[in-house]
Amino acid sequence: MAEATAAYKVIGTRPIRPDGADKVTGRAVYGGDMRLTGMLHGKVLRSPHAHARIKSINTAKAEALPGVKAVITVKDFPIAEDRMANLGEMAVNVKLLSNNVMAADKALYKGHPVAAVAATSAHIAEEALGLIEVEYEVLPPALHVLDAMKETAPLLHESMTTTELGQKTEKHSNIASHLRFVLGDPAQGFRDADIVIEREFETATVHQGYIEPHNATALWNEDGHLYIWTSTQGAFVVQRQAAEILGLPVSQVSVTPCEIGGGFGGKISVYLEPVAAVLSRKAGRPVKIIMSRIEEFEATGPTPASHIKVKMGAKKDGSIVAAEASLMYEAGAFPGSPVGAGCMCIFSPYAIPNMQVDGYDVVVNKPKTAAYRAPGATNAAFASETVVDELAEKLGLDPLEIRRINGAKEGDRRVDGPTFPRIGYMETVHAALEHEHYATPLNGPNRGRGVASGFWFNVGFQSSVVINVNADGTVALVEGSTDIGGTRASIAMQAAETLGIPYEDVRPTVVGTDGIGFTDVTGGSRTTFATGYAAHEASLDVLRQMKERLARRWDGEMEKEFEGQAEREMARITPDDVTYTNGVFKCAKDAGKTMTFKEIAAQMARMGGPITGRATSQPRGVGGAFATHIVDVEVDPDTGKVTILRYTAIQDVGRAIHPSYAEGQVQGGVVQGIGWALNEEFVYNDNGNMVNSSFLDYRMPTTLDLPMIDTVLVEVPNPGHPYGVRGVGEVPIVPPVAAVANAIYKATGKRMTQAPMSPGYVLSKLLE
Amino acid sequence: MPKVHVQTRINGEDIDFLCESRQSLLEVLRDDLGLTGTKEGCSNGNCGACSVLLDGVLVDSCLVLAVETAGKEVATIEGLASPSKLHPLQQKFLEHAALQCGICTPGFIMAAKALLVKNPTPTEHEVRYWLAGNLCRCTGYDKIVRAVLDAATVMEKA
Amino acid sequence: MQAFDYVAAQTVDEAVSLLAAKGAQARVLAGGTDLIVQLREGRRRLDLVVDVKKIPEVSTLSYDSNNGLQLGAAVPCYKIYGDATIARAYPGLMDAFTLVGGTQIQGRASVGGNLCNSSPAADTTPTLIAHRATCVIAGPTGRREIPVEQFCTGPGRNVLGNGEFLVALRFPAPPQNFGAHYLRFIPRNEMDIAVVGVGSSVVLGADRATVTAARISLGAVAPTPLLVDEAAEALIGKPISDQTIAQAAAAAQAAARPISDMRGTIEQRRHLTGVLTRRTLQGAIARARGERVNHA
Amino acid sequence: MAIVFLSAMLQPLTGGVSQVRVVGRTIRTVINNLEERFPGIKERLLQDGDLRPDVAVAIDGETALDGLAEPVGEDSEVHFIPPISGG
Repeated sequence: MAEATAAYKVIGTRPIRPDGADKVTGRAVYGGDMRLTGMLHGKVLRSPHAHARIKSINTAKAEALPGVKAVITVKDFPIAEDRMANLGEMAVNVKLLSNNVMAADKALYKGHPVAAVAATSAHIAEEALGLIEVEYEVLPPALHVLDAMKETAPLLHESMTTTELGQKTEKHSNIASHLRFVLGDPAQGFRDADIVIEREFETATVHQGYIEPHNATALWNEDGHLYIWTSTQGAFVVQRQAAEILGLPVSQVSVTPCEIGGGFGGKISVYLEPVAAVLSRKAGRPVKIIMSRIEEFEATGPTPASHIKVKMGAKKDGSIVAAEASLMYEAGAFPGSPVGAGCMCIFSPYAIPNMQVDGYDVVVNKPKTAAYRAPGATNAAFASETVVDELAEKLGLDPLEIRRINGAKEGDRRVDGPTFPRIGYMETVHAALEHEHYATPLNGPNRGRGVASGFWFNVGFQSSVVINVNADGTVALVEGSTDIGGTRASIAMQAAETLGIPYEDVRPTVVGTDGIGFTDVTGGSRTTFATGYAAHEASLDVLRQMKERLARRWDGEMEKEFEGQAEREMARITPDDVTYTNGVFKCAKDAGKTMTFKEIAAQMARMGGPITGRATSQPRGVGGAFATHIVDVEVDPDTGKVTILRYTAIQDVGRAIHPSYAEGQVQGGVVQGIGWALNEEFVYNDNGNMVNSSFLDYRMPTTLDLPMIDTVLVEVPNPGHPYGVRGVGEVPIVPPVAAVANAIYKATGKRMTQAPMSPGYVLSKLLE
Repeated sequence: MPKVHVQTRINGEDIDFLCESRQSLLEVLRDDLGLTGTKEGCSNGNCGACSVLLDGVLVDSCLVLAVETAGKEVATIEGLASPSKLHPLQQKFLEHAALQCGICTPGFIMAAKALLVKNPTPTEHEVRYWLAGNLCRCTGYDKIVRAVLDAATVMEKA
Repeated sequence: MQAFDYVAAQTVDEAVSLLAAKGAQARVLAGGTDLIVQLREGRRRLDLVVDVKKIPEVSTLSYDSNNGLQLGAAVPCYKIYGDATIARAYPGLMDAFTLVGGTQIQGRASVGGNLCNSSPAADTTPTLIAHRATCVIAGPTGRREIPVEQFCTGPGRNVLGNGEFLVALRFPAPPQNFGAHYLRFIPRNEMDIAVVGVGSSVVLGADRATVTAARISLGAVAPTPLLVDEAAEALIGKPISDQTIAQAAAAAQAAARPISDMRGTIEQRRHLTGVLTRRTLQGAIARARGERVNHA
Repeated sequence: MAIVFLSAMLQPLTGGVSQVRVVGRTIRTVINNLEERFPGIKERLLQDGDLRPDVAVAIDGETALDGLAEPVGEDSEVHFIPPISGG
């Protein structure tokens, strides 16, 4: 399956991943597979109420149950400071982070932890939970963003006041903060517009839906050192969170990342690690906790439900002259929804002279939201891309044509101010216009074709890589980026390309916090970009050392007698005289002198000892990611059920290092977006209890709900990366909800203003 | 609660174990027998990550009591590859990049194995229908379906 | 999960005496796809689980064209539709049996278990009713046989008394010009619970243009699956027409008493009842005329 | 002199001024010079002598990584924006 691009030997091929055999044979060790001598099993007692004051907790009966070794409540945790802590990728308030892991005085959502048990078996731990007596004062919940914003809404955090445009106010409210971005003169822009469209949209809470539940195994040793094994997107981020919550120096916490069964942003925040740690300290034995699927839905971080208003104005010639949006996002029980990113993304595919975007971060009695693939952007794009589609229709323009007219290019300004570097948005629009899918007539009744675009920033952040040269000329690559989708391969490939050796000669290993320099999470579409960058730099470091050693050896080998120092200096061989191509080092001053990478490796011991290349990266030029999607649907007019007939996702990936895994990221993101569009939603009753917390009733797409997902990888190299890489992982989830909505409109003549567009909702629109 | 003595065959070997009636086959495989290749995704029969073959029939091991396996034959992912050679399904999953995180992969491979025994030349629709009980959140299924179809072709030739 | 005892009964009498001794604290285990989940989630507490799969009569099926089909209560779905003869004789059963859960569930789940779980949304029950199935029940006082439409008495409740359990289901041999069809509406295409399910069967006259007998049964629109005689009466003795089918659909809608829950609203369920009644009648009639209608 | 863009979030402190030219070779001096003209803005942007965790600086479209020490070029564009993380 290998087909290298002309310029490269390794990049662009499709080799088998180094961890492949372990993962298809069941040998790979995921967090849930951890087993330590004397290990206990932990379970967490969770609030049955969405909003309640915790008056008392009595654990006596649970402690008395045979087999129970430890029972803990918030009293067993240090009192967390009310301050922001920088956790690498993100900054969080330590007190709120800690209170989410174990409720302090109030339970703020159904599933909020209030106590935990460690016992000799999971069944006994579970029985013990039933023996813990908790006295609650049940309070009325605030469950929907618009209700929670009302003056009369029950307050989740009595002490919380609204931060208005960055300024702390004295106003007590569930609105944690109000953001605003303005560009140009929106009012004037709308006056200049020939046509203005204004719509409101609603999206439901959705979950990342990774198949592997959260898990954590902790051993708090007698010497005070804490060891954690867990499935996480970032070991260092777990280390810092655990240290902050437990009041330990990071040096006292070692985190080993196990193989991870999916994250999508949901395995960055800690939930179980500090609980397992405190249980371990109390029991004096290692403790493993694994969440049930119900706990996953009720008590981990989904992505926000939202209410979004969008107003856009255009001239008859199709140019969009003004845009306004107001985004209200549910943060969950604690502040910190991705509304800021939503605001900064909502109009980013377009060059619009006049814009205003307001964002509201609102707390509600639901689990604290977490990141989910391009956090905040999909909600926003559903709203804006639907309005753009309507503008095109009203102007008599093809929906791709209005994007061609207004699409963002290098130098255009985002609503938050900065201008775009070289981006490939227009390339995706042109590729869509020229794609056979778009030219193919859509025959048959009740069918429609929709398109939508999306933007995501991507991030760089910090990565570290070490490369050790083996005596046989192969190398061992050590990295801190957990591999969730084949990044061992995509990073090893970049090292192999730079080192000029075969991919098979690079053996990558993912290690924990004691084994490598700080590395941020595998998330933000950054791993192949930033850790790959570090792998490239570490490879150059290896080559630099080899050139130095060769120069020294070759220079020393010169037997010739020199006529004085001047001539000696003339002849001196320096590292600059050593070239390296196709695995062979040559001497510019003496064609007779050559040595291969493998020969140097074999003789390292006589050439200055072991060779270890190292590099850290914190790349700036992340390059933005853009995608344009085309979808065909059929709507059953009797039932409102939507069938996806065909899907084509076009994306600027900069450079596809391993095309199969780049395609896989796109296909996975698209299907998560299709699930979001059609059926996925958290359904709550009036008490704030989620009533569909299972994979049966939280309906993620199955094989039978989908066609093949066609991908087009447009390559507009990112000048900020040695191989032109742009992050690919997140932006594919941005367009699908809007694309499906626009396709349903074409099929039915009904505009969708709610996600999910479940059969019940679509039917109600059809019966209007 | 006294434990029950269960005699069974797992991946061709006679295996005895003691378990409580309430323990699922999944629990015993993973926690007592150390066969952690079979994964837990939801523990109520909705994701297929724990798929195994019970007397040749595809089941979710989270919905089988371990005591029920007395006198039965259990096949798990650990028994699929032959020494130094992956099963064609395993090989094709790798070649087609049909796994990303890999947590659902053992379940998908066991389910696909059961399909190809019953129907060696499935259509794309038949593959999608048969695998609808296995959830994958990473791949969008495209490459999984292609891998299974390709494996079927290879196994037919062999 | 709570602790409980497990016994694999070898005979019907052994199962009956075990169940009778423990009363409500005992429960039959067939495929376990409902029971084990209920126990794990603490929705049901038991002292004893009685596995009936080792009882031959409960785990075998037999069919002949004169006496029809006897289906052991614990026979898993895959075994039934794996049998080509039965699949041909009872296409309406196959519609339902093939869409219970996914493949893994079909490897364990039994039609009898689905009935005994007595969910209003059970996929197989409306089609059993449409096929005039009867329930063979064993108990301390011997055996009794009742029409399947009388089996469920409410959500999760049925007629089984203390010590009683379902041994088998009996289906009469399909008469000439018989056709049946089951459809459910679900948001996904698999792995889902019916928002509405409808099972219909018809017997056509020799001319294949008039309906001589019909049964229409609804699932998920009332506390128990419904047999709607009014819908059948709209068809019986009349020539087949879109109008009579529409009248039957209207009668079915009128009989539906749905609730709103996370799976659907009252309006949606009432609407779908009409749609699925129409579609299943069209399918049943087509099959009665020997035309091929694919399973869902 | 660098061009500093003062977003709607900062304009309450700038009396509506949305752009100023400010002298300064690093973000630190740029902010100090801003403070002279718009008292209070320093407190909005800094905490414990460093950039607040909820403030990121973009210079000519790229996120600055060296905090207050980040060099600012002649005619550079400076923006104060919310930090972006990801999934």
